[in-house]
Amino acid sequence: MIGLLAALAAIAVAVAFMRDLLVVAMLSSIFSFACCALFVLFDAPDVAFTEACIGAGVSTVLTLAALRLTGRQERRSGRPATAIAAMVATVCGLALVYGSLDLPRFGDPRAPANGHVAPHYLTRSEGEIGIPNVVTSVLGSYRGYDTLGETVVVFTAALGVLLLIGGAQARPGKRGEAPARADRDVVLRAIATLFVPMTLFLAPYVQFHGAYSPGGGFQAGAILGGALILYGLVFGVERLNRLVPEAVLRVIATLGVLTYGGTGLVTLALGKGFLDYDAFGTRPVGQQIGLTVIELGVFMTVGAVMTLLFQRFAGRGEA
Amino acid sequence: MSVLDHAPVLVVVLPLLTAPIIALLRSARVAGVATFVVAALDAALAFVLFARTLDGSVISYAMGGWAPPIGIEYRIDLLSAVMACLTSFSAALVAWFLPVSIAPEVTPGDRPRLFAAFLLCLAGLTGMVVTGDLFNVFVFLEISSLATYVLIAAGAGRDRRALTAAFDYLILGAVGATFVVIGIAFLYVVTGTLNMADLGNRLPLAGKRAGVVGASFLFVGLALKTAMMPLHRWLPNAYTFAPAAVTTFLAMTATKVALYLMIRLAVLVFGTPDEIGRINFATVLPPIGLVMLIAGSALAVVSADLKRLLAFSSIANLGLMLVALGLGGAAGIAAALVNLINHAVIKGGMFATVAGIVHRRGSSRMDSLAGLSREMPFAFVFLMIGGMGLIGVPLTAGFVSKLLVVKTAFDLGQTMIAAGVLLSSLISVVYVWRIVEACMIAKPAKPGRRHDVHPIFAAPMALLGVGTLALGIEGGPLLDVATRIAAALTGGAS
Amino acid sequence: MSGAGLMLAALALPLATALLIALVGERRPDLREAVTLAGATALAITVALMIAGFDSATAAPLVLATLVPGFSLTLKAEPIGLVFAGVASGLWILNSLYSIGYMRAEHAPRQTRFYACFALALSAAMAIALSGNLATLFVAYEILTLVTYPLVVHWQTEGAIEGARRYLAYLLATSLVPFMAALVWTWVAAGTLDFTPGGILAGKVSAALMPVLLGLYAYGVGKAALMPLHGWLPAAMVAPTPVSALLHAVAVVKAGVFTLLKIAVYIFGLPTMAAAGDWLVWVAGGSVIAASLIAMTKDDLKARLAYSTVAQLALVTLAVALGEPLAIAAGVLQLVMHAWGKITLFFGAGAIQIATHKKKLSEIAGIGAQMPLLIVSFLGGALSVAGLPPFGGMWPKYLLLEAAAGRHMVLLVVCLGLSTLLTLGYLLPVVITALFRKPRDEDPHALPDTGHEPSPLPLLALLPPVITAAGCILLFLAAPAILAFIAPAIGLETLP
Amino acid sequence: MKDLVGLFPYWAVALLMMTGLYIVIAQGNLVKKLIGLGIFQVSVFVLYIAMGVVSGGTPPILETGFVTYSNPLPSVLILTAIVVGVATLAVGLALAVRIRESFGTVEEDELLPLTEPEAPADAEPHA
Repeated sequence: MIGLLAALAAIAVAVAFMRDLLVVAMLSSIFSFACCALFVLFDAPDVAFTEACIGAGVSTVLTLAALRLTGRQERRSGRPATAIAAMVATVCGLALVYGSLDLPRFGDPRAPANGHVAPHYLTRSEGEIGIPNVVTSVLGSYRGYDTLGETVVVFTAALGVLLLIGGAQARPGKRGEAPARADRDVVLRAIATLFVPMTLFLAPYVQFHGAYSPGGGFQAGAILGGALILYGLVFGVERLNRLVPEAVLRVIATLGVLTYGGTGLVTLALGKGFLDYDAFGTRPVGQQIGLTVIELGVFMTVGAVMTLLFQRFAGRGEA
Repeated sequence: MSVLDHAPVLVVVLPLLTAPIIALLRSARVAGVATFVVAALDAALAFVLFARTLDGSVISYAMGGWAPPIGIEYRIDLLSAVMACLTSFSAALVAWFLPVSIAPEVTPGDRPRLFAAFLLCLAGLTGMVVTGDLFNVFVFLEISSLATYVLIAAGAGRDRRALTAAFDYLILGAVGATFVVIGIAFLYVVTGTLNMADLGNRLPLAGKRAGVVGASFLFVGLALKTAMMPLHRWLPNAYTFAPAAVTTFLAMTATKVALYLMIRLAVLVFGTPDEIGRINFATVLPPIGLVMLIAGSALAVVSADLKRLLAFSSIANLGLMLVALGLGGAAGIAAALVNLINHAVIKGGMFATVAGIVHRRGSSRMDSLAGLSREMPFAFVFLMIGGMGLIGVPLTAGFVSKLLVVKTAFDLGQTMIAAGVLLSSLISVVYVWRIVEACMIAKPAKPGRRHDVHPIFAAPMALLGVGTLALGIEGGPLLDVATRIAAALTGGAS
Repeated sequence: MSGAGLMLAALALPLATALLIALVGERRPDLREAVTLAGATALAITVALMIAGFDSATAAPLVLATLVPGFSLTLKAEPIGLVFAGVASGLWILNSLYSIGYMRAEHAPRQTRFYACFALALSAAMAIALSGNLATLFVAYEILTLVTYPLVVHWQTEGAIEGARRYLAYLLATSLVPFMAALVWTWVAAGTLDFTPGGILAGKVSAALMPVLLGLYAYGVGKAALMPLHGWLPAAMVAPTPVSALLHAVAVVKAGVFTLLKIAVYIFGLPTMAAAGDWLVWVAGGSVIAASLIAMTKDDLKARLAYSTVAQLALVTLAVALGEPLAIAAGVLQLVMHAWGKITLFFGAGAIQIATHKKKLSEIAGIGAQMPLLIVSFLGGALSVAGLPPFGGMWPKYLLLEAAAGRHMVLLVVCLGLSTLLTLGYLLPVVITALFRKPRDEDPHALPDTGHEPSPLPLLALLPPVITAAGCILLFLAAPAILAFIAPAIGLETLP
Repeated sequence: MKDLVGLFPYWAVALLMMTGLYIVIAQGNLVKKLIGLGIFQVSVFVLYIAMGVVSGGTPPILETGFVTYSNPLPSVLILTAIVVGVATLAVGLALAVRIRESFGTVEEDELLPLTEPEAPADAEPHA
């Protein structure tokens, strides 16, 4: 654990001083992967899964796509802000250390956080929701409203990117797109043809198996997105656009949010509170139905949005 | 359970779920009308909440049927209801003239998506105001912030600097949100719960240092959102380069919701209304408030664009609210709330007028306002009403706000603060008179014929202008509501 | 009509006139002028009815609106207020007549805005006169400042804008900071802002702080133009003459001193004022002498009259600071007499400017031949302002002398005598130069004749000065009646 | 002194966070700022998860035979926060691309003179 934390620190410092943005993007991707390892170490597989797919995967691809349009080299000129930045960082750092003095020791079972709300989830979720993966049950049911908010955040991001570099304003960029030419990248294409269908199957598995093992809507959507992005990277964005046209993706994303929100409205119609899945049936079964439906909603939205983002960024410089 | 019993959740979910649908619509006209209808419905729902909480009762709505500390809870008291009314009413007013106002800036194809972003911003702000769960506040803060960045960037059609303004706000907003998350982390770890009321009871038992650090990070994160002085750099550019209709909506709600959160956290989570953990409101806020009041007004005097001038005036008025909040106690909070509502009405009216002017004349620079009093008398009258409100001329809402702050300061023997507030209101005379002279006295290059504001702007301008006067003449009812809220907050918190 | 109805009418009439004027607009100027005159006369009648039917027992307060609990807009008729209302409404008619003549002769632009703002100013003045508490007075006071701004900046030349900016800076600065601070301090200390005979501050503020509060009020009420803060009055000379007449005689300056009188009688109460007012007596006395000396140096006629007003107002402030019932009576009379006297002088100065386009004292040598009646009425006004017997101006100076003697303040008596001499010193030269000096062609600073022969003096510009000069004489006789009317309110037992 | 060792993870995470914050404030390149923001946010996630760890506990997946589980709540919160991070990054990158196309640069020092408040508004040169 100490080694990982030291590695993370080294990468962070390196990012601060490197000038070549491509290397910096790669370093930040490695940083995320190292954090995934740390999460697994800290008994949080779900988070590790998501961080790997979204944090390391999709965001790095998006950064690289953007870098292609905004230039690789960072032109460093005299920056007076470094002094202020250092001062702000140290002040906040000291405040954090001062605050941590009162925190329960690392891994201390008697910590207040483990004593108040968490035990309810651990002990009662078996009876109330009946699925072993407590994280998914909390994510979907106990704090289901947060996740609805979350899905809407993803949708807003897609909305924003569409507005900023959207289809309606697609303009010819200056830099040509370099699709993998058939003759040279045989290795890439071979792996891709093998890899993409496999991941396409993995996504639904993660989605529906999320109740039992780490996984769920977010992770499944990210994997689906990742697979399609890989296809786009290898075989060129036009073919990806033909495979999953943007209009369809927009509709799927909207349907995803509406499925999630709709479930809530249905529970209202059936006389229960918003997102109270007991309306679908007796205690454990109703909750599971509700969970599956909203996970599906999240899956559709996240998958569609990740692909949409990539299409917009990759398509920007071309066409 | 009738629909009205679900008002607490519907007031947020309605715009939240209609936004994706509107984003899909083809025709900009239908989308515009739909946006206004949704905003109006939302305002009706908010009013239902207001009516229900008027007698001091608190509505608690458990999400997903799970009891509060376990699940997420919507806890709506009179303060939340009033703020929900503020956000939804200003959204309805702005949605009325939004389609016409942004026509020159956004291509028809993109407009439905922009309206969707507008509704999501409304949903985010209302969500932050009615929720009783700390992490839920962060989620809805993110929704409203993301939507705001996009809305500001939409101004690029008229002025490319809207992009850099949106980017600066994004960076500062993201850092602020992350500070809020760190604050939540510290508070969660020492108390184990995320429900604000529950947190309030358990925090005194927890470690003092973690509470203080958590509180300070939360305070800095929210300070950034309320554009407190050292962290205010994003506000002038954002308000100036965003489309005028968006600026109107932001001026009426964005910073005020963050201030609401500060009041809510100061009272509910940290117990004593004068203290966040160790950060004592009484020592921290008045100095910052006065600095904002004076610096904001001074910068307003030198700005070359009317929207930038009003943006700095917003910072100055925020300073006034912080001074009132810093005075502490029930009277201080009541004065801050009255200030908040009055300023929203005055500034909303002025920005709506500016939207009408920009729509007609293409630019809101001060030197392009020459001859306004002859060519656009209707707009000039409402600009004047707003200006008088900013100075604090009697019979306008501004006077009632200033009077309350000064009286509270005198009551508490803080004569220096009262003197500071009065002196800095002099600077507001200077920058309002710059507007008067720019409109009435400056000679236009070519005296154009009378060509007043597009009729669609008339209703919001009139409504807000009359509101400014009405709140100035009959300030009693608003003060009564504010005093009841303050009493409930300070009384209830002990 | 009941008292409340009359009060409402007094407020609503000028507002209605302003609205009508705005509606009629530039298209039919004659109808617009008729509306102004009709409104003015109707107001005068309403105020007259109020004065006639006034009975202190039945004068009930009428609450218009409560801005904030404890801070309400209330109207209440009381003697000093009615006197001020009478002066303002009476002189509005004459000033309107004069304005029609003056503005037409000068072919001034934007006359609709001029008359509309004039009517609004009168409405504000009525609200000040009939205010039932300090809150209403403060609200009306602020509105009067803002409504008179368009009048001062009327010509919209560079000089006018600069002068109007100073006018506004002084008045808003003094009312937004010291006056409001004093108002809130009083509200917090006394718990109420209502005008109650005998004052509400007795014992509420420590003896040491009372002079500070009085200082805030004295310099907060910028319109009383107390020295160092009198700069706005000469700056307002950029306005057309009818506006200067309004400023000096009809409403604005009168509102200032009227506020001081009401604060002295109904907020502080005379005994508290006497105790706290010592420093103000000397400041006001010094101000009288200094302003009179400056007036003597001024070549421009209107500037000279402006400083004369500063001096005469300081007399009222002096009366307020003395805190004697007799001195307060002198203050009220000075308010009335100075209004009629000073308006005559302004009408005269304006008429001279129309007829001969000359503004400087040095230029008006020998113009008396063309307009003997005007110069005579100017002389009448000057004597009344100086306070000589056959004219009304004598009463306030006489009562003030008596009050000063009563307080055994010998230096004050000398100062008052000196002020009368100085007033003659800067007003009579105007009359003498106009009547007896011959226009010497080789006069070094005589301006070359700008080619147009002096236009005949329009009747409308000649009649008002004569009426007001006659009025000064009438007031000399009516003074005891006014004294009897206000005596009960200020606790004056024996009539001198 | 012994129990201070228990706090070591928090201090390491604090260092990571502050490096991220330093990058955001100090660096001039807009994309670099976004990457710094990413690092800052990921390290906050590590702080959350570190707080939820129970020594000797297993991931919160209910299995027969296990008694102590680590705290599920931080994991739920961080799942939400990761997606927020990506959303902000996506919008930020879109803005950076638009700024590059309108202003021709993404360096803050070169952007400042171009975005002077007094400069007259020149519409974005788009189609």
